[in-house]
Amino acid sequence: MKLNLLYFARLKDAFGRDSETLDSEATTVGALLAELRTRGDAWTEELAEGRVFRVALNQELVTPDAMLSAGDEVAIFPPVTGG
Amino acid sequence: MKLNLLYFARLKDAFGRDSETLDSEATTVGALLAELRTRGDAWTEELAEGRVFRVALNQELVTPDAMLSAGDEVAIFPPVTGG
Amino acid sequence: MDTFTVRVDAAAFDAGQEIARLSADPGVGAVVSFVGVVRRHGDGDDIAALELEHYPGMTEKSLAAIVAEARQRWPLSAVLIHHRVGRLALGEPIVLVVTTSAHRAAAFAACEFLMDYLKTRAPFWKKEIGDDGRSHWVEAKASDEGAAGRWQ
Amino acid sequence: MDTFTVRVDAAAFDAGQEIARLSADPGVGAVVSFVGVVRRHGDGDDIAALELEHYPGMTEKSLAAIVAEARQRWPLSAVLIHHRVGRLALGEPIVLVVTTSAHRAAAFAACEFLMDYLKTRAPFWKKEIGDDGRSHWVEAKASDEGAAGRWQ
Repeated sequence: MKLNLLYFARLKDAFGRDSETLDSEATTVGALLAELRTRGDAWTEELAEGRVFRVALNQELVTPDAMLSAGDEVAIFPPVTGG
Repeated sequence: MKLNLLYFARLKDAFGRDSETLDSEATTVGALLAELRTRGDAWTEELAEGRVFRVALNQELVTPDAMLSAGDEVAIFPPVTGG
Repeated sequence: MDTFTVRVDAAAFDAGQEIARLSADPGVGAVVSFVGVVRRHGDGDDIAALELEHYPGMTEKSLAAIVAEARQRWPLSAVLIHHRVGRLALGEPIVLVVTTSAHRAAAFAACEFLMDYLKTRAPFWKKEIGDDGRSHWVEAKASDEGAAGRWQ
Repeated sequence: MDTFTVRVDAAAFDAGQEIARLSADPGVGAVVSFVGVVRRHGDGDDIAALELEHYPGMTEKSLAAIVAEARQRWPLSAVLIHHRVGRLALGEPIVLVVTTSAHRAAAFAACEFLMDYLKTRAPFWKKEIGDDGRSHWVEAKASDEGAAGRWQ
């Protein structure tokens, strides 16, 4: 199924892109992260277990057990630093 | 000795004056209040024990045991309501 | 530049201009301000205006002292207190307090601390004037006394 | 009149004008505002500018949700959040939060609550740009995470 991925701030720079459309078999956010880690380099490093980053599914913060559906918007970004 | 008395807000209205110079033998704020109470009417009523008012001696809040000296400025006023 | 200022007078203030002025310090990251306004419902209903009285001399002295205390408690870059006196109509600003600091926690805490003091300790008194022209002195509120007690 | 407003854009704001506008409600007695400013010393020293990035859509949605939560917690007459994005030079304002209420306690608490949220939950990211042109993304601070935890 197709997923719309978004990256922000330091992760956007590290991955060299701000968005992509991915055809994935992952059914959870955790599985999607595991798939992305297999790309190696910055993907493996930045998304490693124990690294601090956030995932929003359709613009709501979620944990790795969140379920994915076709067409979902999945954003991956560092802890926020606004205000 | 001469004391400069000041009254503010509701007490100024009740006493019909905002200031006066008083020649008094009172050596403490408490004794001065007792002397003013003997004037009767609003003085007796407003300065009665148990009524809530404040006394500032030379512009610092004090309790009735504060000692008086010649030329002191003694202000009597209701609890403040600023801001 | 005057960074710690107390003003007590009848003049209006320009909150935006004061905030901009006190933001100009490159060490400042947080600017907190409080504006108190004459509102419709006070002790009584349908207020047309307030009359603000103060104790000249003691007011300025006590405000300077509380600003000094705030500077002891928090790392502040600037404080402005401007308290108006005289007759103020419905909707008019009564008091402006601006505090600035590198970080927001100090600026918030100091601004609230100063307002609690202004409400409970500084020698100001409000008279409410109704639509019908009748007036009465506002009574001190127990809740305000409690708020100041928090800081002791 | 828009009394509960969230704006996220590059435009500057006029804090004084917003305070005056939100003071005009006759039920309002207290107006608290926070202005965040680009300061000289951030994670690194000698900052010349910040670059503010956000997540369009999620930002507005999450800010509207936190304003709704603030209204549940406190009796507020108005809230304005204006967060700027894009490049902001040293001394420029980044964010304005204004809260109004009949009484000061609610206005202070809500303004600080909203700022804690903005610093720790809303999807904004700051990049610091130094005098030498070098830049780096600001790391989240443990103290900010702690401040938001207070409200949970």
